[in-house]
Amino acid sequence: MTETVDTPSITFAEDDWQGIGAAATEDQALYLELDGWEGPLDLLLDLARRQKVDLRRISILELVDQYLTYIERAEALRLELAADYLVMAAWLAYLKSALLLPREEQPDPSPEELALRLQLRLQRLAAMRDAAARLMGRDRLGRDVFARGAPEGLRVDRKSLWQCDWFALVQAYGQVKARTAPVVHMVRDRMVMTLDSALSRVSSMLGVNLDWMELRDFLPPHADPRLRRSAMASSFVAALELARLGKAELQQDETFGPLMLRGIRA
Amino acid sequence: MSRPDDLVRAVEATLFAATEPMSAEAISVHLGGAEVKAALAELAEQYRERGINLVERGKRWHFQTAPDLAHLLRREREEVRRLSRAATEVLAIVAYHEPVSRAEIESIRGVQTAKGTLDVLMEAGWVRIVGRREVPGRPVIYATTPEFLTHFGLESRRDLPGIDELRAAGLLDPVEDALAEAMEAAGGAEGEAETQSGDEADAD
Amino acid sequence: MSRPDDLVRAVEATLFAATEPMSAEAISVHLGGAEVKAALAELAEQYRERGINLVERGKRWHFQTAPDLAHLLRREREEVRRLSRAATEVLAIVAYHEPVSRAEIESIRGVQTAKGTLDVLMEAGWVRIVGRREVPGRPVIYATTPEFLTHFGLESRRDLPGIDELRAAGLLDPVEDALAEAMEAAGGAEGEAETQSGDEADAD
Repeated sequence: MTETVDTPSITFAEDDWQGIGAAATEDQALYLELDGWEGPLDLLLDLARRQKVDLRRISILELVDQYLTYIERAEALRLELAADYLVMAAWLAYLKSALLLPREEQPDPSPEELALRLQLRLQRLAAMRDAAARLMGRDRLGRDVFARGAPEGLRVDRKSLWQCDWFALVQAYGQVKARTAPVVHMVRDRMVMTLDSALSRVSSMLGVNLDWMELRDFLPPHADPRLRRSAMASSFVAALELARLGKAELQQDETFGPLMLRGIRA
Repeated sequence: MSRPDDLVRAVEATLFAATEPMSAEAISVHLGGAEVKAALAELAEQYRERGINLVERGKRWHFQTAPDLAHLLRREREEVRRLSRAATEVLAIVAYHEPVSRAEIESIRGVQTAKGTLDVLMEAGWVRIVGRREVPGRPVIYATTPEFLTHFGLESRRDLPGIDELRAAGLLDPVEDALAEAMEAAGGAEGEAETQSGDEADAD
Repeated sequence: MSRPDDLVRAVEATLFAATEPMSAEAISVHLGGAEVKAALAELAEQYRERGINLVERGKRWHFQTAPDLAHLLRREREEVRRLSRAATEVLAIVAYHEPVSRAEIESIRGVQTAKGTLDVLMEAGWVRIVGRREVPGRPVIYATTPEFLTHFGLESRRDLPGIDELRAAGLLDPVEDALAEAMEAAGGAEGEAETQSGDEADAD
């Protein structure tokens, strides 16, 4: 084990982590638990811990070799490996070859940087795993310390103090009355020709003329346009009525064409 | 304050965490057969004048709030709340037409009235049930209370303005819904807002 | 124990009866606005060595049994949920790094975090969403809750085990920051981070 100084760090003591693989000393047992790792970083951390050195002094080359060996053997045992384990294996193989290259042929980023990055990630994961273990080991409420079993409870009864004033009250009543009062529709005074006057006008005009006449010719001449509309409607109904009574006949050659009207002599 | 001995501490913690009062025997069993009577007596004495007491009831022990502090367990908080528009309308109808049944209120308002609305008015102390109408179904009939008159500063119900006066004051003019709502919103801004939209919403 | 003054008794009774931890402010409101900080400090001291203690967790106070009595009380009470390893790791990462996004959690763990993992922690009431990070995608960010502090017996996040050391060692900084620093310090030669040396962590 590495020489340690008097500051905290993130290495694992051998007995402080009961995670997967801790008891698996035989390779075989380890492989069968490959599923148990949460991804390649997890497996790498476990392997790193087996080097039993401070994570900051770990041999990345050795770690890479161990990882690649495991993956190879897992493949030999025909264990199905998740893709990310294989991706990591390929990347580590690349890292290894780069680390072994002569210095002047090194690519960018440098293999040292890549190795350091991996190391830093392992340190951080280890730190959090350690922190989690320490957190779980605290005196936890409901497990180690207990709250009162049967608290009486504090009840706060909210009592409403209702507010309303005179005006609001009276206004509300006014609104109810206004809303529910019977509605009266005022119809504006309009110039109209009643059906009765149209009937007498049309029938008297038919009496003096036996030729076909267009309905329009029965309307009062020079009438106000509004009266004219009313007269047209009334005269049309009057014409229908006269036809029904057998006093007139109607003819229209085309839709919307002029409506022709002729009296029938009794 | 000195540290109590371990047995006293154990009994104290056990009773504190227990969900039910425990007999001395049950505590003893829980603590591996220790003799706990003396510890219970000591604890009871230590807690005698505190905000919580250790008491024995029917041979079973438990902690409870000191009797003189029982009022702390249940407090009332008063909140000023403005009456909703629906409730105000119902109150006005009761005031103008009393005694009146709920069905009559609804026919005057022209909308259904939630049961809760009348409850609110009764909770406020302004409306009460004064009997039943002797018609089929014997519906309950409501009227206003003396507190209602007091709150609204009225000598009697006759002080309420009549229809003609309301008309003269413009209070019978139809108010656009939007305007009514705007007034409602503006009024509701002060105090606890009773959010509602439209006539059917009732105070809960 | 001697008879405490009335305010101390009232605070004592209130916290004893409360079903949830209470902040000093909430206690004060419950007691009609009394200044309770001194009373809380006095109570905490009075209960320091007893079988039950008054503790502050995330600015909220509650009574709980003394930790050294755990063995007496634990028995039939395995109510605490068992967290998966993934969930404990995620919880630790959130607690030590908060506020933190899911992507940041995943970059530390090196694996995707199952949807259920954060849900479990949120359901337990220990983690909550506290907003969004103002970066592209506006990811949701997570942090711990007062209930987390209560459950794990932490007065505040500063009490998280080893957090000062982790921070000093740069282990709570992103890899990128540490990388830049280390490359600079070591000239990129050995790839050895000479930030802080350390010894074995003693996690028990």
